[in-house]
Amino acid sequence: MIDTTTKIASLKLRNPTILASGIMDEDAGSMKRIFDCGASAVVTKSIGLESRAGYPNPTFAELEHGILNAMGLPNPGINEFEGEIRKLKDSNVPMIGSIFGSNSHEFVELSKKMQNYGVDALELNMSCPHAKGYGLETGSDPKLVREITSKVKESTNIPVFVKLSSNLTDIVEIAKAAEDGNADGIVAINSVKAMKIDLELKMPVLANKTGGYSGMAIKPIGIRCVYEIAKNVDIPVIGVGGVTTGEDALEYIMAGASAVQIGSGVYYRGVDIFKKICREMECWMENHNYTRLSELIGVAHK
Amino acid sequence: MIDTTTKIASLKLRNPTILASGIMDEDAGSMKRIFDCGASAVVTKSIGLESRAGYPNPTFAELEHGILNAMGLPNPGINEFEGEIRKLKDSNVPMIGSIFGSNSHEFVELSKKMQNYGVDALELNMSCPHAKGYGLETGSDPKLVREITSKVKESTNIPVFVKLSSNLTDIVEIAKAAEDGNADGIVAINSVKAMKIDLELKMPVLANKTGGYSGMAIKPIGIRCVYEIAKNVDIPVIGVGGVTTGEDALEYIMAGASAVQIGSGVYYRGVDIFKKICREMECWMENHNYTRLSELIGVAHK
Amino acid sequence: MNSPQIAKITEAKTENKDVKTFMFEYPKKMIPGQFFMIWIPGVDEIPMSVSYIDKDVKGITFRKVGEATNALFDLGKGDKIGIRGPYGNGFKINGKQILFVGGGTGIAMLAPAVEEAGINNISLTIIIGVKNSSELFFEDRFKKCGAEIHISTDDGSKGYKGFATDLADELLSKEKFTSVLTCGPEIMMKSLLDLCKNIPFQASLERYMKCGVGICSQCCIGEGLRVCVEGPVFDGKTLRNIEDFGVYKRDATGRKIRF
Amino acid sequence: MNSPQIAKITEAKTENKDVKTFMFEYPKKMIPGQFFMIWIPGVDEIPMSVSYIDKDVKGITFRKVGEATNALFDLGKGDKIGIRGPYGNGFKINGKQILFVGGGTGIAMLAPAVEEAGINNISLTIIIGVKNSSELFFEDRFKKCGAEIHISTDDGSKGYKGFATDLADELLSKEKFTSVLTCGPEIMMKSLLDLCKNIPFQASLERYMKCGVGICSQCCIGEGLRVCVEGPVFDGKTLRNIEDFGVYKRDATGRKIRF
Ligand SMILES: Cc1cc2nc3c(=O)[nH]c(=O)nc-3n(C[C@H](O)[C@H](O)[C@H](O)COP(=O)(O)OP(=O)(O)OC[C@H]3O[C@@H](n4cnc5c(N)ncnc54)[C@H](O)[C@@H]3O)c2cc1C
Ligand SMILES: Cc1cc2nc3c(=O)[nH]c(=O)nc-3n(C[C@H](O)[C@H](O)[C@H](O)COP(=O)(O)OP(=O)(O)OC[C@H]3O[C@@H](n4cnc5c(N)ncnc54)[C@H](O)[C@@H]3O)c2cc1C
Ligand SMILES: Cc1cc2nc3c(=O)[nH]c(=O)nc-3n(C[C@H](O)[C@H](O)[C@H](O)COP(=O)(O)O)c2cc1C
Ligand SMILES: Cc1cc2nc3c(=O)[nH]c(=O)nc-3n(C[C@H](O)[C@H](O)[C@H](O)COP(=O)(O)O)c2cc1C
Ligand code: FES
Ligand code: FES
Repeated sequence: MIDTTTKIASLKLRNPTILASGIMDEDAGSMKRIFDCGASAVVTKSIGLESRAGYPNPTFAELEHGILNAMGLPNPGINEFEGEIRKLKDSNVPMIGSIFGSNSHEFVELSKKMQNYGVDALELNMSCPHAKGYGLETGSDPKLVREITSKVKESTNIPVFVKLSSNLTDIVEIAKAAEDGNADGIVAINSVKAMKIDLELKMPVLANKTGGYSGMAIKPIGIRCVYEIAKNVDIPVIGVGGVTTGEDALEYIMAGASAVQIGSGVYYRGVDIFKKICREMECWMENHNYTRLSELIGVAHK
Repeated sequence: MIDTTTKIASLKLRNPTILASGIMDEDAGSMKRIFDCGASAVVTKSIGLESRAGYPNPTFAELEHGILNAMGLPNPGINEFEGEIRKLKDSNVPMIGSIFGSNSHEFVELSKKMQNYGVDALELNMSCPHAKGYGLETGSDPKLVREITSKVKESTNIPVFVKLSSNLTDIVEIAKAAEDGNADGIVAINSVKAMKIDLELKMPVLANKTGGYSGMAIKPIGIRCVYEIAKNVDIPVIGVGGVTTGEDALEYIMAGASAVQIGSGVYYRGVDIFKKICREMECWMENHNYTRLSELIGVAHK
Repeated sequence: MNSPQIAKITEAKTENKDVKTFMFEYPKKMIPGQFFMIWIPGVDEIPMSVSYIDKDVKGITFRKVGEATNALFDLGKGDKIGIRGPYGNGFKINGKQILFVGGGTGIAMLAPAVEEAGINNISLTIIIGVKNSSELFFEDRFKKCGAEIHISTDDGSKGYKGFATDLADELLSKEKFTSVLTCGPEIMMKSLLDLCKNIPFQASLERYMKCGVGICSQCCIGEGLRVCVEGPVFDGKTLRNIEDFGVYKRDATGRKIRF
Repeated sequence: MNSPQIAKITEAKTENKDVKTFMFEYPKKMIPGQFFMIWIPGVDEIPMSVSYIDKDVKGITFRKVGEATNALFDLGKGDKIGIRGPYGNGFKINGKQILFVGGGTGIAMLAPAVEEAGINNISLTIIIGVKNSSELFFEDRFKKCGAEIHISTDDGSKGYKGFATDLADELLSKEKFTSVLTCGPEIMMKSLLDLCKNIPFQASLERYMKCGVGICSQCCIGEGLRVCVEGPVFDGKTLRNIEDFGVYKRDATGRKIRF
């Protein structure tokens, strides 16, 4: 028997594939479906204090080698989102509540509510590549990252993960700041700031002009970030970015990730990508005589 | 007649395709060949004060959506390189001398020599994603970028371009620092820090572990950088990253680039990619009733 | 690739004071009931069903109801729009005798299905429900298909005075239909579903859409059913199991809005 | 994709005290004269010509001369190496009577060309030039092809005492060859080229390589001729126009090194 269970802080997962934030996770029904498709846990859409409609469309475009999006953190606001979480809680789906705010007060308020509603862990989104005032403005300042993380840790008692961007001069510095703030894990990477210009209309395709680049093209960037972070911090790392096959997932695991999140992969291989990837990982492990996924975590560092 | 000539500072180019630094430019013969293949100018390999063998092999690997390299700035040293430049000078090939150093003294010394040998412009490489002590360490500090640029400007009288990395929290800040230092143009982007792990060997493929990601996958990142820089500085921008077709080149032009550099494209389409891209651009312009390339520079900003 | 393709409007037709049809070259294969994401440059990108299906040419027919559709309404022949798609599943068209029930602008997207059923020699009955006779369009088109046409207006300005569902109730009790296909206000479709009992039923739903390709979950109903991928057409059995149907939709923030 | 494929060494053969042959599964089509980039994990990646060409199995034969080849020499059956390629152009094998001149390890990469020429019923003469008879390998292999074999040793320990070029000079004045194919020290090949005058000539060159795919320019000679793409085999006409040939190569820094 192949054992692909994994642990991130106190979170025990039946396999290492987690639904990434922002994909099929605006409502309980969608997240339930993804769980039924094999994901071991789901990260909610990033939720803020107030409702946000996000940017006008176009918010999405497929590119030659990946996906570009600028949703603009649409969300119904934390209070309205309670219903979705409570509903999902009834189905026993392991839930990681993703939140975004512009300062530690907001993060703390959101965290407490998320915890009360019943999520199993928190993901602090400090890395949205295109939402002004949120995302990168906080996530690129080590002091702020440390402060927000430690304030959230002080006011909650579930695992807290910090999600980082690759749009940083030094991602290790920020990961260490999160670790100093007592984060229980690092999630890397969010989508990469990018743009597509339509030649016929001679204008950016996205209404917000710039957006976040995700999918297969960014995997080598994500692998590098996870490798560098895992080498420099002692807390678990969750790898995100371009995971589309079981081999992609294993590459992240070898780079030092304890689990992976999958976003754009849902686009490329459908909602049952989670099952598919788990099967592919098991197959690879069988062919290579591994029985426990944990043996493979970080092996590329040796 | 379609006019694709372009101007960057005082540099007049017969077309907007320039050979990027590090590709087919270690010797006069190679650069001459690329010029004969249609490039309007060539950027030399980045040259330092002393000779460097670079990193051990593997220094190159093709990835699914781009190329990964960690050459490690191999170069024979500025004095030895004189011969190549003088030889190329005899062939009247417009030359941009790329140099790297760890401080302004080194950059100034290199710049003066390059100018003496006969290059038509300088490119200050402050953006190598993997060479310790050079590249990003200098290129991410606005004060250093400003200082190096202005010192080089003070001691030379040919156009000075500053080549930036996308591995920056805020590329606009660094571009502005270069502008403040009186740079005559900005070149963006260098390759993106990335990694590939081989699953069978469970180790990074590159001897240096991390490398620079280039080619088609990074184009949306390059376009975003050029767009943001062009919006915020008043000096010309040269776009680099994933230019493989005439349409790619036009996308950079619309984003605000006055010219493009081509590196990995040589791998994807051969050394005559320069001619091919020029033909494709002309074709597009003809079909869209444009006669002058200059009309298209930055149109996506309107 | 799911990225907008820029096309010129080759033909623009005003169907009535609020409804227009645009034709454009778009050579991809489509089936009735599928839709596009239509990019109105500088304004918005919105879902629009295909209303004309030819090999190389496709059409959309839309009502101006807000900013995007107003801006679209102001465009005309030669203007450029961005198009991606086709998206969604479309109708299954089979059986002997189909009852189509179109409410308001929903009529537009039923038209290609009616035409295809006509070509397949399926016997056609169609109920067109509008508020007022001035809102009617596509009547001639349906006639050409050999359809038996019933019109209902809220104000009695033409045909039956009252709701399309009442008219449907009458027809359903008189005639035997092998299936019912509908598009219109969700409340109407919900009532119709209740009337249909064992008759195979297909309804095309509208939900706020962003990606159109099944990743953003903006359009999801029930247990993660994506209107943009598994829909927009759902059968009666599925709809009976979805508590949202006819009850609420979500706005751009994801907040539930009661119909 | 030009990324190392990991293969297990399926067979290892010691050819002499410094030369080994490794076989591995590598089902890509190759022609004699082409080469691989061989990754010795944790050590280096170096160019190596193909010395055995079978449909599914290929081989390399190499001499230990430094860190990478020593490390490779220490590997054996079952060990893993990374392989990418095939790279380069390879030999053109045609005509009636070919003279092969192999100097030192250059003998290895000529072997598949000799075999192919044999299969095509081309008359074969081969000069093997080594310093000392203990360095010989592949003699039997050439015999099997029906080749007329001439051996030269610097010390006279076997065959002709002297340089392979002197032996070649003798043969060239006696017999009529339709072409000469060579691989060995560049100085030797250069002298041979001078001897060949109008006889079609092909020589396989060695240059320091990094990318192996024509972008880094590390291996370039003359006016940007990439030994890894346009080479490693060049014809006499091309070589006569390249001032570098037989004069200098470049080290890993790009600095010129005189032979
Ligand atoms: C699958 C599908 C097919 C459709 N086909 C047609 C058609 O053939 N003809 C037609 O006239 N209309 C059609 N619609 C409806 C059309 O998309 C809306 O009328 C249009 O988006 C309104 O935009 P607006 O800015 O003009 O109006 P707003 O003032 O912005 O809104 C008016 C209404 O349209 C809805 N709406 C706005 N943006 C969107 C969006 N991105 N996605 C979904 N709904 C939106 C709003 O929620 C609101 O209910 C279809 C919708 C869907 C989901
Ligand atoms: C196209 C080609 C085909 C070759 N085929 C064979 C073959 O079939 N059998 C064989 O024994 N040898 C072959 N060689 C030579 C082989 O690549 C070198 O012997 C090997 O790289 C030496 O590495 P090292 O670390 O053991 O020696 P070092 O001590 O590093 O160097 C010894 C010599 O090898 C050269 N060398 C080192 N690294 C490289 C490199 N990356 N590329 C090119 N030269 C290098 C050095 O410049 C030096 O001249 C070939 C070379 C080329 C270019
Ligand atoms: C449509 C879309 C919406 C996203 N929204 C969010 C979000 O709300 N919060 C967040 O932290 N990341 C968001 N992301 C980023 C993903 O969670 C993920 O980090 C990124 O897409 C890289 O992973 P992938 O290549 O598997 O998609 C979004 C990505 C996409 C494609
Ligand atoms: C093999 C290789 C070597 C490179 N060497 C250098 C270099 O020495 N100096 C430099 O400024 N950029 C170097 N680059 C970066 C390129 O100049 C260019 O910025 C980058 O590859 C993106 O462009 P591309 O996608 O067209 O390759 C190198 C890139 C490659 C692929
Ligand atoms: S519109 Fe995004 S999932 Fe349907
Ligand atoms: S080895 Fe790089 S060009 Fe030949």
